[in-house]
Amino acid sequence: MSQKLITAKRKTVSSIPRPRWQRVVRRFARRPMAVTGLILVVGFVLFALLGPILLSDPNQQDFAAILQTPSLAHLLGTDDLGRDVFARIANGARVSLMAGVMSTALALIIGITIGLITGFYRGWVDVIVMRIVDVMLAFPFLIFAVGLAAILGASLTNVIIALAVSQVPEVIRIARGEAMAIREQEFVSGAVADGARDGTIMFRYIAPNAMGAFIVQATVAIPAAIIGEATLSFLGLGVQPPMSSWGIMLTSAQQYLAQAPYLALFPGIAIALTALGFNLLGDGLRDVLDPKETR
Amino acid sequence: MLRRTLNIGCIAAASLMLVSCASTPSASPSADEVVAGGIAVVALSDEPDTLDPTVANTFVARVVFTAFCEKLYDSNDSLELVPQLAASLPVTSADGLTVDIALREGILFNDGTPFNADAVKITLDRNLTLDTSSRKKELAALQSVEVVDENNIRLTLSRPFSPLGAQLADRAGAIMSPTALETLGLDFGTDPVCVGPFDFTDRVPGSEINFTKSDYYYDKDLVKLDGVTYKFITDPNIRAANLRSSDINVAERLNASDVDQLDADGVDVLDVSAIGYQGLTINTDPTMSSSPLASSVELRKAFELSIDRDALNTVVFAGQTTPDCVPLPKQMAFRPDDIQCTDFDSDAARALVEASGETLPIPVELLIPARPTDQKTAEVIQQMANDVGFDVTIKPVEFVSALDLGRAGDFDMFLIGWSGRMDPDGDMNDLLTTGGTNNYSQMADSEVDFLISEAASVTETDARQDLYGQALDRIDEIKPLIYLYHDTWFLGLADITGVEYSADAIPRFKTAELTK
Amino acid sequence: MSVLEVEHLRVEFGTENGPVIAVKDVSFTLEKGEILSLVGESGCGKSTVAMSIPRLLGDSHVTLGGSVHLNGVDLSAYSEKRMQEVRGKEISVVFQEPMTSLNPAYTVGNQISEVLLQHEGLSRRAALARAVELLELVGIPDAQRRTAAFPHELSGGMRQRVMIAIAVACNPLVLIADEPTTALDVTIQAGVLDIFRRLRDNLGTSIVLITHDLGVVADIADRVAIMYAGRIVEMASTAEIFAAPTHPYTRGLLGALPSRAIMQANGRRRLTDIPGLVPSPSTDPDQCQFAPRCASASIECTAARPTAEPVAVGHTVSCYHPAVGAML
Amino acid sequence: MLQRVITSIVTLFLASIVVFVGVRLLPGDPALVLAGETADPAVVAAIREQFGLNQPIWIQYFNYVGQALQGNFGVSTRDRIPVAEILLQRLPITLELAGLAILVGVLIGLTAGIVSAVKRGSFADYAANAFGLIGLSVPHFWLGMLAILFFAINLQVLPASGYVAFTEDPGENLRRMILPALVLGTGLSAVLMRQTRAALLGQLSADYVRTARSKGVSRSREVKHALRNSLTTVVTVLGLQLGALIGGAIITEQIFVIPGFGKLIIDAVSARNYPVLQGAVLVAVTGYVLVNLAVDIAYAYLNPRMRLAGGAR
Repeated sequence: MSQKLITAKRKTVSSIPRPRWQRVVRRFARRPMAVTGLILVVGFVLFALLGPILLSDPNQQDFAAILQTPSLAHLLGTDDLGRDVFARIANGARVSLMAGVMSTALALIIGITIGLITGFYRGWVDVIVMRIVDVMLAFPFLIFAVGLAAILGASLTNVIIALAVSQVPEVIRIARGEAMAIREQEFVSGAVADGARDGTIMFRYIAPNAMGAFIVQATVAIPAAIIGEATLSFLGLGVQPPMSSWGIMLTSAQQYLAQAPYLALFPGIAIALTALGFNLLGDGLRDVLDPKETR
Repeated sequence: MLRRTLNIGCIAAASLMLVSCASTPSASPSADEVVAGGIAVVALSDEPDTLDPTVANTFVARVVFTAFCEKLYDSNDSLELVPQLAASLPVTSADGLTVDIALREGILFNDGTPFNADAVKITLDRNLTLDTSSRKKELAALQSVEVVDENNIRLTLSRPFSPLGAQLADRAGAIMSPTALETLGLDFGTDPVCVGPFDFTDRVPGSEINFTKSDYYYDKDLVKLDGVTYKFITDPNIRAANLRSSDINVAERLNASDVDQLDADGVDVLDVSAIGYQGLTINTDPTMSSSPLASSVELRKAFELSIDRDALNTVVFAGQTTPDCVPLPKQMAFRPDDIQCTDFDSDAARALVEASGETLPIPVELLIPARPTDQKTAEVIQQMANDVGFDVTIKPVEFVSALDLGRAGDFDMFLIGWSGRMDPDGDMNDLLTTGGTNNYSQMADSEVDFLISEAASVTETDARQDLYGQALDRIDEIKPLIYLYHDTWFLGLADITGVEYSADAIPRFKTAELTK
Repeated sequence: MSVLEVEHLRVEFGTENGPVIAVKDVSFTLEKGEILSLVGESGCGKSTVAMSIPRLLGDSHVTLGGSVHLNGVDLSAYSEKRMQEVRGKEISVVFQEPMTSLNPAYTVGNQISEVLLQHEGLSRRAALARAVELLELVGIPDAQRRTAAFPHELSGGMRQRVMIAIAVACNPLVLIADEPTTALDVTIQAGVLDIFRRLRDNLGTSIVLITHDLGVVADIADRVAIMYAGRIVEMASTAEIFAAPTHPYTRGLLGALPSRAIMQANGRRRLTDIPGLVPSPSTDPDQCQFAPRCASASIECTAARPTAEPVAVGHTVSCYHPAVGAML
Repeated sequence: MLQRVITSIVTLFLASIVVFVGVRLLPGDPALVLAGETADPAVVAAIREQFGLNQPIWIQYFNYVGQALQGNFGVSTRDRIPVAEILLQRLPITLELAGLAILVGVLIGLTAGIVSAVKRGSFADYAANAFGLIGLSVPHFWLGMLAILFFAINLQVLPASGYVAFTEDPGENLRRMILPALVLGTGLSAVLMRQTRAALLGQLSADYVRTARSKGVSRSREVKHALRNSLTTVVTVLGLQLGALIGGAIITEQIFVIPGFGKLIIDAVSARNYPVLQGAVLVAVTGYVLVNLAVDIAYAYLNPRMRLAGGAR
């Protein structure tokens, strides 16, 4: 608010405006919550990458050590087949992060391309695309994802596709909105007047300026996709054993809720912490980047 | 190889099981006070399909039928035939082509209309002719039904078929009220009327089916309850929890892992070794399956040797199933007495695998229905088989699709069970015979075909038992199927006594009473 | 006694990038029926002065210093609760943005009555009737019907008139108008200024008019205070400022005053044609802040801050090198 | 607004095609499911014919839509009970769950959002923010499991699951709905809290709030000004969250074994009960579209600018 009084309404419009990244980083670093989020995310990424190297085989069964409570030998205990829960959570981190990040990336690539084109050209392309988007949005996310996963069959790839497709309409809407707004700005009309090609305008002028909105959308979408993956896996529509996923671990933990509650605890905490990390990161980035704040 | 030598351990284990299996009419250990009337709430593990005996297919529907829809025959603890609506056991002619059945007299359907030979004929004809009848195949040998008089019918068969009695002890023998059939036709299942201790009241889809005590039932003096409500609760943990809180009186198919805790909480738990089996069906047609298992008996044997059935039982089922290597349940009278299974021997298995000359590890794609227990079983088998040189990949597919794939022969190995029948014919014919609809393994062996069809036409029990023994030996040589175990089912009882839970694992509430 | 006395006003914002001293040291008085104009570039702190008088900057990140006396009573000692009784009744404000300063969800009549209900203890019906009168007063035709209108149904000029109606509803002693005409078309500007003039003439309202538009100043103000970097650098009667600007910055401003023709062609033109940059508001060194941009700056200008010295009757200036005489 | 209604109808029409085709793309033959373990090919063929599954898909579609418009959604393949009857039976259950969850969500979310925005930087704000973030990051089904673990298994104060009809025993019905509604409502309240806070903060720094302040009104009236304009956001979010709520209900009903719509859909998927699945998903989608239409109308009411403009966004 105070910022506003001092610097408000002093926008230079002569060149393509871009956020100054150093400043962005500095502002980001001053937010302890955002930094916590970054640490959590980086932590889980490292955990996912290093876990398989450092920890025991997540699929190694040990019938002599079934349903053991956490101990030094098994930090988070063992599951119903005597497998090390810690190693399985590390393995699950990989699945979760892959599903979260890849589905969101896929959704962004498809959604931004379509959104920019429809927002830029408008006309009948826009009408048709928006009808399709409306229809897709008419389906509650989980029903859509469950249906798609059931049609495609259960596998990690299909979960990623199902989650990505479910996210696309939202991305299209955002990209379209940004394209329509930025298109009207002076530096774009200038470029149009200079005879720049449509593709150049869309991807050199409009896209970079909408980047803030896209990054914010990504940080909202990734944790949602991570939870989505866990949910689909929990329903048996996600990755399949022996591959482990946090959702699957929770499915089998449900059977042992009374006997071995820790089986339900740790994978859930892992999901929550990862999602929390991305949400914190997202909140931080939104504060730093969100164009809405300066509007 | 199935050796016919006596093994003390195995038999001892089996007889121990039998002791617990055969615990028929439920003991009521606590001296609880009996309450007059009341409605027993029973939790089923799944929602039954339509309550029309001609088309019904689910196991849970069979459970519900016992409340309101009696059959010509029923089975006892050894899965032997006993009369229910029939007055006596069927009388088969010397050539085996005519079967006479005497009916009980003076019995009324739950709508008050009389039960008689005409009604039986109408039901059986419907079973034979309705397009969507699932009973057609079961009654394939039945050519025609003839009303001899008010209380006698004569069945004419196209070939001698001794399992007929067993079929009439199942849904095919459940007699429907002709009046109700007339009114409802195809929709009989929406308001079914038969002979039974209870009468259908209503059904709340997805939730429950309600029955009230019948006024017309012949044994109505024995019926103490005012009614029975069957609720559908798919999650076994929740069935157990509701039992503990006395929200329900009976819960079917509880988790083995919950049993001890339930006992401690004062819930009575009865168990029965279910008549069905679980097994690994191997595709034996090399044109359909690319796995070396398809063409090599030795490798199939190696696979069996790699599996520690007892460990599987301990780890996945808390020691509560009955490991076995034949399809016939232990309580079945026709089961050969001297079955010896191939024991777990990983060294022998590894030796066989290495001797096969195939490139190791040997790939096997294991098709499984995507259900938690199946997945866990598959994971354990995967580890065991991989230990000796196989490379098992698990392919979980949603149940119905898995059946599709199984039928199409699109698999290397398929983890699939069979719910079991009262008569051994139902556990082997069509499942192991050439061209059978459920012969997923694609096995085609004329000796097996002959033995199974011969056993069905012979009436004498010892002779049948012997023929099935020979068939099982031959099947063991070919190994189209690695039988794993028979499930043990647990029935939890809270504040109820007098529940019958016998060898067919179907709880009956005719004589049940609520307690305080 | 002056109606309003502002002494050594200092306003500091805590921001992420450290403190910003928007107003460093501002003192002035306002007499009954006087129109004082605060003039300066964007960011010089003039709006902050306007907002801090009725303590509208209310935010935990703001530190206020100095004192504000209203009719001799020290407002800085007032609790927030007592300030609420002052706002809208004794001191009221007209804001710069007529498009956003009205609540889009309430009718115009509703928003005018609110202030009457708050301070005058009128019934809802009486307040609404008074709202119609006020709308007529600010020159809105068909006032009765307009009370039921929502802000988005009115033009910018109309909305600004509504804002003024709200501000004058309780006959305030002091009206603070923060760039009231900036967002309006030139033709409408004149009408709005006319309302101010009538208020002063008819009700004796004292007005602080914040603007960067010297044309407006010349048109309506009695006295002018020129602000630069959080301080008043020169203060004099309107006639004196235009006739004999003394501070080099004032002279620069006047020199940069665009001709009418330019104003009409490009209404957004700002008074930034003096070479150099506005100094950073985060520091307050003991020197003349204008020195880096000043043609006549000498060594002493950067050695110590000049104090306000009278150069004529009612004309003070903070400069070591005050210019004398009219501009060429 | 009329245009908005027409758009909704077109959307529903297209959605019905998607549902119809989608349902038929599910692997697994419904006739085979019905035919059961022994599945006689002749029986399978007969079932197919009986349910019209052997006809070309567009004919099936037009027959279906024609009937559906008259309120006839066919009969369940599993038990031959009319789908409309099943839907009517299940819908109130899910509506109750959703209603309670919305109540929980709005009570907690709106209150926390308002307090946190008004008392920005206070302990309450941090607490509300932490709640919002955690609520957003925790999956429903895990929360459900924890709730069962804690309240049903450890404390044994509330039943783990099961459903009792309200008409049967209102007290027991509510007792059994507490946990599911809390679980489902928590996620909603987290989103609502964050959105309310953001919207209210945005509005609190709006110029018109400063205007209100300059009038000398109290802090609570200032907040009221801002709140009135934040409600549009809140209502929109609530409408959009309905989708998440339906999804959440699926999982919640699964975990707490509530025979509502979500469970109906999941069960119908695994039983390949085409008529039930179609009917249920169509009703869910229709509900979603209608609620969002209602939201747009409410939006117009809350935001006078929209009344004349005659369309949203």
